Amino acid sequence: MDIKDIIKPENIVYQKTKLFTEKPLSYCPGCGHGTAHRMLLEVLEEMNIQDKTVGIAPVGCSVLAYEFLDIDMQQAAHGRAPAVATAVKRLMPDKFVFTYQGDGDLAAIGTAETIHACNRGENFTMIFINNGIYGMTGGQMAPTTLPGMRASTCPFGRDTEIMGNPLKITELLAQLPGVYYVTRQAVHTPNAVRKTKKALRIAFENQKLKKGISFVEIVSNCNSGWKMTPNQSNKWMEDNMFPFYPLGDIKVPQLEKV
Amino acid sequence: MDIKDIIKPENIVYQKTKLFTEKPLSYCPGCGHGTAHRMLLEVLEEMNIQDKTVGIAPVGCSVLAYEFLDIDMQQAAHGRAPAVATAVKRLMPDKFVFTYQGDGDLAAIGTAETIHACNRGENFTMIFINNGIYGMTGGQMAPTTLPGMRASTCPFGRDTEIMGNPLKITELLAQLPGVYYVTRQAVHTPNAVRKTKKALRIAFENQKLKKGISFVEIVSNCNSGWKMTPNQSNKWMEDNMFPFYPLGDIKVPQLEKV
Amino acid sequence: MGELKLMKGNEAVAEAAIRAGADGYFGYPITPQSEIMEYLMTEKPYETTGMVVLQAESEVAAINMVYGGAACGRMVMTSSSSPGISLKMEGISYLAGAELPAVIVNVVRGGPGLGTIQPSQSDYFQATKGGGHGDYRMYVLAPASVQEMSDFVKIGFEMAFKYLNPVMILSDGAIGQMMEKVVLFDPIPRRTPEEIEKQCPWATTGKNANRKHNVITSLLLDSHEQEQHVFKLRDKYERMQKEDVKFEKIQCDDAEFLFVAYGSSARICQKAVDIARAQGIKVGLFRPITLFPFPSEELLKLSSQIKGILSVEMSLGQMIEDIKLAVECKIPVNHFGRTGGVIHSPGEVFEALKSTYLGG
Amino acid sequence: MGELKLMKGNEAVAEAAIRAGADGYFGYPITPQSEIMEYLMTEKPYETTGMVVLQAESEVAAINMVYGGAACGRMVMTSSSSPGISLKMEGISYLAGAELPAVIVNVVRGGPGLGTIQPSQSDYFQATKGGGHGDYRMYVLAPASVQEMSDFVKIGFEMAFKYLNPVMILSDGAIGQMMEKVVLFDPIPRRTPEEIEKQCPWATTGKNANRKHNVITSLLLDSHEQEQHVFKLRDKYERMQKEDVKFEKIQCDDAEFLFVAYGSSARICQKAVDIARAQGIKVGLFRPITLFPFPSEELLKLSSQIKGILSVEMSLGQMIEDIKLAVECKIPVNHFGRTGGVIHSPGEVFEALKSTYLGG
Amino acid sequence: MTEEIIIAGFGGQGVLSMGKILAYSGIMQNQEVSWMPSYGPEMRGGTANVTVILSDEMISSPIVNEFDTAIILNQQSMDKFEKTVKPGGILVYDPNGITRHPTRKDITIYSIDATDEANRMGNVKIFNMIVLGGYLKIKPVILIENIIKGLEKSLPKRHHGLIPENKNGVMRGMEIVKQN
Amino acid sequence: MTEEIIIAGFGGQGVLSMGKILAYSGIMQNQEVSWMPSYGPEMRGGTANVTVILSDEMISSPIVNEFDTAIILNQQSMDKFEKTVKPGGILVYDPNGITRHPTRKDITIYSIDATDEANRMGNVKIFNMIVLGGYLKIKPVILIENIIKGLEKSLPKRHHGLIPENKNGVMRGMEIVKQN
Amino acid sequence: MAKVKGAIVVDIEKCKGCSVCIPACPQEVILLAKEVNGKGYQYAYMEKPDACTGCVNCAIVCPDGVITVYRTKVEA
Amino acid sequence: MAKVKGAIVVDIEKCKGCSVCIPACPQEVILLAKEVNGKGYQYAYMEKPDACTGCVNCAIVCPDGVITVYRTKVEA
Ligand SMILES: Cc1ncc(C[n+]2csc(CCOP(=O)(O)OP(=O)(O)O)c2C)c(N)n1
Ligand SMILES: Cc1ncc(C[n+]2csc(CCOP(=O)(O)OP(=O)(O)O)c2C)c(N)n1
Ligand code: SF4
Ligand code: SF4
Ligand code: SF4
Ligand code: SF4
Ligand code: SF4
Ligand code: SF4
Ligand SMILES: [Mg+2]
Ligand SMILES: [Mg+2]
Repeated sequence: MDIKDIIKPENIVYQKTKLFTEKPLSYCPGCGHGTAHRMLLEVLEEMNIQDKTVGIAPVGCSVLAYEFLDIDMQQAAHGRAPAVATAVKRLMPDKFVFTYQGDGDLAAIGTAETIHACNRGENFTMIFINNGIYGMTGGQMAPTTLPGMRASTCPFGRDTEIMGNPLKITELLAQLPGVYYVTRQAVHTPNAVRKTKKALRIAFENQKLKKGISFVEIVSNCNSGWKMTPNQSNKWMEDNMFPFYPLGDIKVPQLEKV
Repeated sequence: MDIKDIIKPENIVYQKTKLFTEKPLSYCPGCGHGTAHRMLLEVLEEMNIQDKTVGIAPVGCSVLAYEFLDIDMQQAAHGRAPAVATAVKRLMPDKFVFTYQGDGDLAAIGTAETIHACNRGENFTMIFINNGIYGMTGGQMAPTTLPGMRASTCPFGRDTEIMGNPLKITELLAQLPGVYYVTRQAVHTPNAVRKTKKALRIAFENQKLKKGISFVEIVSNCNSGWKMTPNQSNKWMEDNMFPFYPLGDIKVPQLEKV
Repeated sequence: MGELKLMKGNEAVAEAAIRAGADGYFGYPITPQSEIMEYLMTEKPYETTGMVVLQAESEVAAINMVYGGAACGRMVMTSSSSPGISLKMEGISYLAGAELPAVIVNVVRGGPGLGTIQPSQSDYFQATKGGGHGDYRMYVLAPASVQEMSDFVKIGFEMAFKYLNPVMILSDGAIGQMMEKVVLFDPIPRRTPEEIEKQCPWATTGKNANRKHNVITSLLLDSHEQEQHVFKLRDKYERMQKEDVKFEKIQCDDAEFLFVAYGSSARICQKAVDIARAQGIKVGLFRPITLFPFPSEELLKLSSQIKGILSVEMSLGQMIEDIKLAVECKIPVNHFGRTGGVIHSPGEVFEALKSTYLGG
Repeated sequence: MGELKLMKGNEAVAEAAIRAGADGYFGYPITPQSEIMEYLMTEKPYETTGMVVLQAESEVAAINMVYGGAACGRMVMTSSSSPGISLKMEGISYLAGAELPAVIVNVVRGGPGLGTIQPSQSDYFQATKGGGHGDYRMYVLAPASVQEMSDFVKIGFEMAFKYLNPVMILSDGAIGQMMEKVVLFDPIPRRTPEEIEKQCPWATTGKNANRKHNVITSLLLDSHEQEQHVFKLRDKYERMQKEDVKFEKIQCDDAEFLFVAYGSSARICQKAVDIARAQGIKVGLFRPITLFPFPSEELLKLSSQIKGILSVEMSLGQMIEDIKLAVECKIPVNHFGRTGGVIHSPGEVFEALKSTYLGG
Repeated sequence: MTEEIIIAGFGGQGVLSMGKILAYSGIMQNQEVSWMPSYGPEMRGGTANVTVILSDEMISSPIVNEFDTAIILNQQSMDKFEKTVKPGGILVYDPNGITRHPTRKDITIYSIDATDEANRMGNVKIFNMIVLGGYLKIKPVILIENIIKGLEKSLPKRHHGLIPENKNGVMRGMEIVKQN
Repeated sequence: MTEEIIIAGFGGQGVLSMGKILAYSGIMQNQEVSWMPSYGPEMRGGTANVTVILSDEMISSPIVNEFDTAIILNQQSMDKFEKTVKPGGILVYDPNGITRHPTRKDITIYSIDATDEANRMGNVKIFNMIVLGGYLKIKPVILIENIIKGLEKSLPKRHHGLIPENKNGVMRGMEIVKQN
Repeated sequence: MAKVKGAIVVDIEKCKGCSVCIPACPQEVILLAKEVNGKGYQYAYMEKPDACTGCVNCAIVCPDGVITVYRTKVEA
Repeated sequence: MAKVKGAIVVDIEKCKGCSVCIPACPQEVILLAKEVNGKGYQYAYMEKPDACTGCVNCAIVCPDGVITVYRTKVEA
């Protein structure tokens, strides 16, 4: 059978969702931000809530998310997305609201806003891209940088004596009663991507049910910041990030009930 | 035996420590801040470290602590005492450094500074006065205000649906590897006061051993803010605060080792 | 005529917010303005008009909540006092950069630092010159009575939406804490979501099929775009200057000397004018009501008949710079004012005028 | 002569901090100044001079770490860029209120809001008028070369300790990012704890039997005390004006027109002067090096011979107010400048001069 | 008519609410009023004072430093405010706890044993109403029916039952005030 | 002598370091130098350019918008910078990937097949040194020994082993550059 | 048998009359005075001085630290 | 038996040559081209088109979403 017989509109089994704008993604080649965006949009598309969704972009590489996601979006000051989203959701409780933040944004400068939005049990979805580094500003140490891992502000590796241990903010948040669903996923393999999508779907369905915060961490590479090729960085992530940030559900209310 | 035969210098078994200044305490009658101050000073006196100690006062009723404690002190911006103390301790590692903060200061505006100083495992002592309210500003709701409890910004009682649940920040901090010792105490009965003093002693001894953060929460009344007499408020505290904030050790490294 | 009440300035702000049809208030306690949130929490407008009232975890969170709400086209506000306002500087710059409407109340206390909780006017520079970063301005209203604390909330929202710009109500502890009679304006119903979408087609209320997605941002990586954006802001500020300058002239017609003062100081100067007039000294009071845009043109006009200006501020002298620039340094301009929470009395102000311009 | 190096402005700041004997640096990453902390982390002065270098969790934490360090009499500093500096406003006001010495570097980018990462000078007001609350000022140095990025760190610390006041180095993205030759001053050893206690008897280093306890605070609940405190600050600012104004005059002797510009803009104007002079136009450049205290007296003196001033700033025009006040509105003062991250070229500046004052 | 009053004493003595009742009552008789507290950092204890202005004209400055009347309820306030009374003005004080009595000759001084009287009446809460009554006896700037209306306005509904005893206090104060 | 140069291309082509070597080398022969990058938000990819000024006098403005020399390494940069060369100046470019070649007549245009040459030499890393060599052939503003010294200064010690191949690149560039 | 006798001295002017010491005393020694001090507070005093054992409980709970405790042994 | 045949179309100009799709393909269909696109990236292409089963693995891991996948059944 000839290829051109396969490449016909009726045979399409996968294509980029229409919820992307026309703008090419500004992310570095191989960066997980793009995949995370795509899964998010696929969920919005499947739930048919594009017109009811407001997203909050952070300051970080994904500050430009609003250029790519064809939904109404706000760009929040560094670390303040949860505060911004709090107002958005409270003022428009019938909309779907999400934040999308990096590890510097969510777990360093935004710690107070993150903890308190979670503690208040605001009814929105938080998406947390943990790449263990400050991507946008050129690869500085993040709260989640691993011990011994190099970054531009710890060029000899994170020295936990001086710089402290990496912060597992996700595990902390899971303990707050206002937080309903917490999971940690990845987007570097087809399987991981599928699971991430499922998690995002649950997170948005929870919002419909007014369950409080649903928190989806996505461990991702920052191949530029890590100074590796994309595939190297994904391998490194499996070998080094996952042992410290194990993938899987952290708080699943269904299970709790059992 | 006549009273004047008892009241002789040689018979003194308890008096206010010399580490207080001459200034009368500005706190409301019956407020636990004064007792907490006294226990702190007694520990410094017993360890003979008045000349090696630097304290950080918060913004809150105890902002004026520096007027009463006869040690070198800094007054930090609202919520920032842990950041201030971080620099003090790192620049003078041979000094004893402590912060003294209220619940608004430590657990609301200062959440990020609290979590990150703890996470870095800074080697100082944190004293946390949890009175479930913003005393100084006239009794507004604090992150630790109990469900249903009244305050001037929740005059009909804290509604957890709108205002979120009280934040057990102490339990959260206890999980950070940089935090070595965590305990919750009170100062409303002689027994409680004695235990608090012991806890403070341990906290400062740990500092000598460079163990990281030692965190002493003191659940205390704010009888003015609660609109009760001091003794009523202490009773109310036992009946209402302690069930939610149970007294006792939360993280004791000695036990961990077993 | 609306309802007559005896109220604190702070309470008047809160009541006015409800009546103006505000959608949300986000704040953090600080003396001397905590009554604003306390009043709202007692009135519970969320059970009546549906207005959201939320105590934030900090001033930083509060201003960013305001950002989020304003970006949905909602009428939102916050209030604080000096140290808390300093913490909002980044957020205010973001609001200005993203062209969002919002009302921010500063009930000023004495600084710098933790300072004192007593009234002051030492945040004039911060309010008018942009305490945050970048080329931006707020529209700044300076109430001098409890009545104006109420009225300016309404005007503030009007201006915020007219210009899509943050508006500051620069009050002080005296006006916030004092009680006076106030005639409350009649309640205006909150706009419906449909009305909001019509009034604010730029708002992020959910992209429907009929329009492009709305984006609220202040990021323009291309510096030429950023420059165009800043020029657009400049044009807006110039338009404020043309269309919405506000001021008050009291006994200025025959004045040879002028007090220039705003807020509490203007009240005090008004009494000082009476004292002076009683002694036959021809003094007037020029009261800028908008501090930005500053009523420069009017002041310049007036200055031709004036021998000297005393800028009376509860600060070391900040507005005096705008006065000098306004009158183009053509007549003497001097400062008098107590600071650090001390309030000058009418007598002191009068004496200062005498010693400055009348040889004691 | 010291060591000659090719360095970025940001690197020069970091290297100078080590050489000046700084005790601590506390910062948070932000473009275009992250190289300062990166350089320090690479050089690891904590292993050599013992200088502490710490990446804080935020700009707010960083400025409060500076507060803590300064209160111990230590030489401490922080750096950031515009949005990050806005977040430091409360902390800076505290430093000023508590009279603490510290150096704060702002490598300015275009605002407002998130703006752009390109160079700008639109934080002039914030730096010079006090972006934070209350009556306070920073001593503000404006470097125009990598050499000055290095030198001003040393001078900055000297001034900070002379006046017990925060000092701002107001740079911009161009000077931060560009590389030039720099002659590094010879390293100065860090002061010993004993030296610090002697130099800073007010520092909180542990109360010993020989003195009262030291307290660092900016709280003065009694407003009369607060007023006295503010007057003390005012006297200090006046002393700066008398003793430590810095400026540079380039080809001003016979000038009929004047560029007034600082930082990057001054460099550009210098070239514009050359272009103008080549065409026989007598232009000079007056460069304020301290933006506060502003060199008003010198500029006034100079103005008698000048027909017109062009204030050249990478902003909508902020310093122009200080220029007008300085020359008492006696001669025309106009603004020219690109903003939002766009940098004017020498040619543009020259054309602006011509069209403003020479009929095109 | 313009009456500028300072009321000063301990926190907890009802200083601010006395001022509030005066101000509300002023409104009831169509006067212009202003009520300006001085607020301190302490929640309980400490001193409290309030400036109340009642006037038939627009009130320019709510902040004045000389008063027609000073109502003084503790020693610290006596030390601070005796000197601020305008020549020809009046000073009303409760001698309880006063160690240095007022000495000025250019003003008229009245005393009122309100603490004792309140104790005697078995209702310490009406202390401030007794003082208010004393003041109104000397300077009837407010009609008694307007005081009642003022009370109605300033007290929350659920406390309206207390109005009769408050009125009693006012009446009693009118009886016991005496010129020094 | 003052030479104002813009070097522009993709990120990753070594644009900034070529500028750095030039600047360091300038210092080696006692010149004044400035190196002014344009920095964008993207970490990888995107365009990069740097202005280098070498001069015997003090450099006033490090920011100029007309150049004596433009060294251009991709199409976007060609579109942006061809027009910024001063009349009489030079433009050096690598034709690889260029779809619209330069057309100005008032400047001298040189091309250098550096990409191909680097591939041929089996060392893509010396691409930028080949370009540099080409430029120096045309304008010998820097002596070759100072380039070596500049390399020594700008490369970390552990990379000094690479200097010979870099020098090779420079020499090769000198050979292959040609006027259009 | 040696009996322990105690006594407390309250710094009257600094006592705030908060009453916290009263329930803390196992011997019910303390009450508030009818009179007030210079700050207007009813201050604490030993109503049953003989009962005091000098156990210091009152002193360590006193928020203002205004109680000094004395103790001595007497032969019973 | 019906066999599944697949094919992918890469949006060449938007491909960034990151190679993430390559190990994601169980059939080892994909390689990077020698040529570069307009942005200078070597783009992905089907080196072994016959092996493609249209499993979409490559497409869902592609960070830039530039792969469209087609699948059809052919009778073997
Ligand atoms: C107030 C403020 N501080 C600092 C910055 C600079 N900044 C921009 S993005 C960023 C961190 C980005 O890291 P992360 O949140 O992990 O996102 P990533 O780029 O890794 O996806 C920082 C510090 C800023 N823009 N604003
Ligand atoms: C930036 C800033 N925000 C707010 C305030 C006002 N303020 C002073 S103390 C305080 C809270 C005090 O409560 P807490 O920390 O619980 O201490 P407490 O008085 O209860 O001991 C607040 C909000 C301030 N001074 N500065
Ligand atoms: S810098 Fe890192 S996080 Fe940012 S786009 Fe590149 S790879 Fe992704
Ligand atoms: S207000 Fe509360 S916390 Fe503050 S001193 Fe009074 S009782 Fe203590
Ligand atoms: S506890 Fe102390 S302050 Fe309180 S009543 Fe007893 S002695 Fe007085
Ligand atoms: S010392 Fe003991 S027995 Fe004596 S009064 Fe105090 S508590 Fe009571
Ligand atoms: S994953 Fe996508 S962008 Fe990357 S090489 Fe494959 S097709 Fe190209
Ligand atoms: S669809 Fe499946 S088989 Fe085909 S190229 Fe993609 S990953 Fe390989
Ligand atoms: Mg990151
Ligand atoms: Mg509290």
